[in-house]
Amino acid sequence: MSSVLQVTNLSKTFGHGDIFRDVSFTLNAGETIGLFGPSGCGKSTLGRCILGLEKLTKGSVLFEGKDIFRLDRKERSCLQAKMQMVFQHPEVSFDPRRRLIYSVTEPLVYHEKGESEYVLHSLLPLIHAVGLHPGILDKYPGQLSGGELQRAMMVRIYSLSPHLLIADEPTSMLDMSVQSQILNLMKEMQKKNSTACIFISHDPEVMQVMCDRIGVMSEGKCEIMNKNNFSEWMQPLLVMDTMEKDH
Amino acid sequence: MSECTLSTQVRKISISIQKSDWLYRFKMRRDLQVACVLIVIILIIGFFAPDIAPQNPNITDLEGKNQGPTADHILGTDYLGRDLFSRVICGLQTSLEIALATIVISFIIGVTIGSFSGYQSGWIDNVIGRIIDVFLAFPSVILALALMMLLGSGVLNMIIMLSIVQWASFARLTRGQVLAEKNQEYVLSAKAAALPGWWTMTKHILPNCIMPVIVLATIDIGHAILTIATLSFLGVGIPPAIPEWGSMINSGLPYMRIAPLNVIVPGLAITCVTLLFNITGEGIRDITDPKTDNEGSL
Amino acid sequence: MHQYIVMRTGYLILTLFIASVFTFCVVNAIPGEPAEVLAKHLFLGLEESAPPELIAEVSARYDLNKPLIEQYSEWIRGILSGNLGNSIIYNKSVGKLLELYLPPTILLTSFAMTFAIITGIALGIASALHQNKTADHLIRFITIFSISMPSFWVAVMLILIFSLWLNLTPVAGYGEPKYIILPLIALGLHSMASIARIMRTSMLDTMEKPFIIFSKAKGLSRKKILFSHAFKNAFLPVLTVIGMSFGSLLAGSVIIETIFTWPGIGALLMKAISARDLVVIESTIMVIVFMFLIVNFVIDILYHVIDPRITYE
Amino acid sequence: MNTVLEVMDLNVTFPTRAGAIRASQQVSFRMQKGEISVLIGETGSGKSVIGLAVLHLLPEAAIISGKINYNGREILSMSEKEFSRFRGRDISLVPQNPSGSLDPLMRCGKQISESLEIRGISNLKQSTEVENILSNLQFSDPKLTAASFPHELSGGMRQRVTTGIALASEPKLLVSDEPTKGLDYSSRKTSMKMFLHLKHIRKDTHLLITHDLDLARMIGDTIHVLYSGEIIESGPVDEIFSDPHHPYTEGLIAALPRNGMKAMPGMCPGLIDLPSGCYFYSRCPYQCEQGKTIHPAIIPVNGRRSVRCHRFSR
Repeated sequence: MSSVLQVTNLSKTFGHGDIFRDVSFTLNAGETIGLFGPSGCGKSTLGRCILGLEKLTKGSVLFEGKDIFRLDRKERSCLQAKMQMVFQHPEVSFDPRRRLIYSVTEPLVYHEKGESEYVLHSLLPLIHAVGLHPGILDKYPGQLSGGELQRAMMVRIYSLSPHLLIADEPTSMLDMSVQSQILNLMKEMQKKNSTACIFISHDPEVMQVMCDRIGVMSEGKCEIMNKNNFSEWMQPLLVMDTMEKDH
Repeated sequence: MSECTLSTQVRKISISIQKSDWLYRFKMRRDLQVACVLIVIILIIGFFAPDIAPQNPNITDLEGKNQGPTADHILGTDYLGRDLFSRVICGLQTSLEIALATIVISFIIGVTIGSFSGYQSGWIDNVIGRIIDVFLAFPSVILALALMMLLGSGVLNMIIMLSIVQWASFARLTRGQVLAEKNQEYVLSAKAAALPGWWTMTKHILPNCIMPVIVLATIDIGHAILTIATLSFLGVGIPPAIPEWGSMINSGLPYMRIAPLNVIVPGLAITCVTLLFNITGEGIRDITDPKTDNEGSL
Repeated sequence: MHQYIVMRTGYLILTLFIASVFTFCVVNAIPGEPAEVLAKHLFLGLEESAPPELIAEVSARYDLNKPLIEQYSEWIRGILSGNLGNSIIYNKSVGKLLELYLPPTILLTSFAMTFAIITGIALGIASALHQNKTADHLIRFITIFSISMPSFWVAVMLILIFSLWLNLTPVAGYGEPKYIILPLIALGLHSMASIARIMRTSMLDTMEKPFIIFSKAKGLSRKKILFSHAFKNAFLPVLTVIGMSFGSLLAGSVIIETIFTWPGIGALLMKAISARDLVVIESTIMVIVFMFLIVNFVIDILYHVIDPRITYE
Repeated sequence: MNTVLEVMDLNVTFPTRAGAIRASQQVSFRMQKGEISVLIGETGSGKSVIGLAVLHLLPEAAIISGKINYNGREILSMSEKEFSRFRGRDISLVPQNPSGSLDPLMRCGKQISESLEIRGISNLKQSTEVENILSNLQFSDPKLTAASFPHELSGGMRQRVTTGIALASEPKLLVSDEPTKGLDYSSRKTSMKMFLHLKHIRKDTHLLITHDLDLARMIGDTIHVLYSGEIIESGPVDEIFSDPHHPYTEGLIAALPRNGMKAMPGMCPGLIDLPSGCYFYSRCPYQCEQGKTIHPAIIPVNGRRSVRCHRFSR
């Protein structure tokens, strides 16, 4: 199978220092690569650069063989619709002044020029699949919990049937039981659509459950490891294993 | 960010309930309702001023000049014997005409330039930001004075001049709002969904940051009325034939001791109209901005 | 920090430069040949038309027939070398005039500003501490009313009430403390009210911040919470408003000085405008803009001193 | 027995336009001297409300009933003035959201010495005392930290500074409200280390409110699990983790990534319209018949433990 995403020598400089430099990896359909590092190490910026939300300093991103920065506007928009992002704070990921129903149907309404009634109808199976009651979509984002919003986000994203999903700490603001629901849902959806995924997180345990390979970011460098190497590498980091209760 | 203490959590819940219908908050604010009704009344009076005024505001009567209140002239007459009450009512028309036109023009110019600048960023934003700064570096009345000398007096010139003076504050506010809003995750998520810039701007960013600008516009109507009065008090701006509150006070000054109503009444009129717009502006801010939850009047 | 001051100074000079070009253009583009207006004003009555020879003579004497750019560069060169040019109607150098007229203005505005800041802050805090009680309602009503009154009318009303009716203060004049009271209040009232209003809002905002609640949990006394935590944080937005209201104060001084015949640059400007004394108009406007920019410059620096969070880029 | 804190039948309700939010219902527990009690629960379980109630920091709109005894004195009904003698001196708080809880315009050292001042420590001794406290909190360079402004520190460091402020006044009861919320993995780990260290050197009586199971397990002695404003299970830490009785506790433990991240179905009911039967009924894997209509009472099991579940009521 050909690679969905090919990242070569990606670098980003801001102000005086590098945020990251020479990051390279390829990603196949259905595969998940993790980006691990403490807060402020530049992992979110890397995700945004790949998506084209921020400008790169150096390097290239090939998505399905095409460089998104070298395309004209129309082609770029088509291609970008196939790569989607989930953000860290579900409560601000939706326009606070619009009912959820508008935000969820918006991408399809724009890209397929469909009527919102019709779009909603076509999305109903997806809405049920993520475990949301359609009635909830009539509310405003401020009235819902983080878990519900993150589910709605999955509907919005998968409505475009993306080939690549970048998840930027999608559950770090959520409770443990909600986290397990959302992550399981993400895995399931990913399997069904064989979406490639870049999973950004600072939690090594979640990392191990979600990812096939893991890129550890520190001091601007990104080292890609497979799962076994990663669990060896992070052994000293794990809380419960290193510290016995009786010290 | 999910917030900290419980008080904010609880407030968030009640806000989210109320956010969808700020009409509820409007219903709670008696003072705001009264102010809105009064503004409508004032607009009507301003619009039909010549018909409402009991007498022609420009008919002079040198026999009965500087009179106190009489049956004919309920507020007395000025130094040329013109009916004070009628002149005050017609002055309302002049002020409202200029102020409303000014605010509409400078609102459109300011919001367009400000949102463009804020969304673009980079050197375009820098240049526009500098220009806004220069306009704001002039105390407004000074700039207005200089411009009035350039343009000469007249209602139309007054509108042009005030628009030049006021667009910058709208532009600065809009620019700041857009700058803050465009890095919100929901805007990024719209970008990530490959929605184009104009779509994001008109459907998400502007609707989310326009409310403070509307509040500013409401308060600035009052501000414009003050500036108009100040300029015509100084003798620039409005030709003497048109009844205007500022110039009425100015012409009443020499006779202040014998006919004090000529300086008191127009000033009260200015104050009341400005007060109404100020109260309404702040009221709109209170009911639309969930952060300031100051119940109570005024 | 030093870097920031240097950068900010650069901005200040740039803004001043653009403002000077702007002022010069506006003033010199005033309709009617300046030479003609001048000739009428100086040598003839205003109704008569000036003979061409006279206009030519006036033009030559005051360098009015040169191209605008040259006039501008000469003006700027003059300012930089300390020579502001000569007033036409006063027959004095503008430098001398400013020497004479600037101190009263500085006196009046600084007194008015002090009055506005002190009363404004006091009223704002009092209002915030008695939120939604009678005192609060009263203060809010007084301040919103003060904001809505035009300052010239306040001046007129003060004269009417205190000088004409009650005979407590003199109508106008300069030189003794009693002369400054009315202009001071008329000028400072508007700024006082806006400072009080922002102080109240900011104080209430700050009082709900988590760190205030935490200070309470720490067991600090109410006084300590108010003055060492709440006030300092609440003061930052007030600082910005103080800077802005200094602008309206300066603008207000033009009117207030005219009404109270206070011998300051505001009154000078009004006289110069009616006499079309271009050099004086330009210079006084520039002085006012300069003062406004300097005050805001200082406030900006102050802001950075108080608030360590702002980084200097 | 040396009971420091006793909470009895605490009910907290917030009236809103949409209805009353029942944030806390019939919460009762007691704490011995030197004990670390953990209130564990997720968003909306009402755990923070209890901490704030102990400290008299609930918003005025809250309707509160029940009793809180601190060292034998009823503190819930005290006036603000009476209670302010306890705050900071006897009971102190480690707040949630350390970033917002520090005064941005004041150096961290100064903020800690404010607490020392309450204890009456002279100005001269304050700076050494501050450094002492900071080095106890696992700071490598206490002097530098004391001289920093809050924005110059990372989230984890700010969390430890707020803990330092709370400890500086030598409280007899420490209430910490979600101390690890929003921290990334490594700062969370350092904070845990710090709490463990403090537990060994200080033996504070500590009411820990958290959603972090690892933290609870590492430093807690007794655990009270909260769900929808009620305590649904309590008992010693080891027993609860090794043999959870309530299906919700079971589900929570199974949802940890290292335990396979098994998801519980459904969501917590809203606090405004709670179901009439067992609040957990719709998500419960056992779904016993009584749960549909009858709300279970909390019942003791084996002496030291108690659980709110119909399966144990026979």
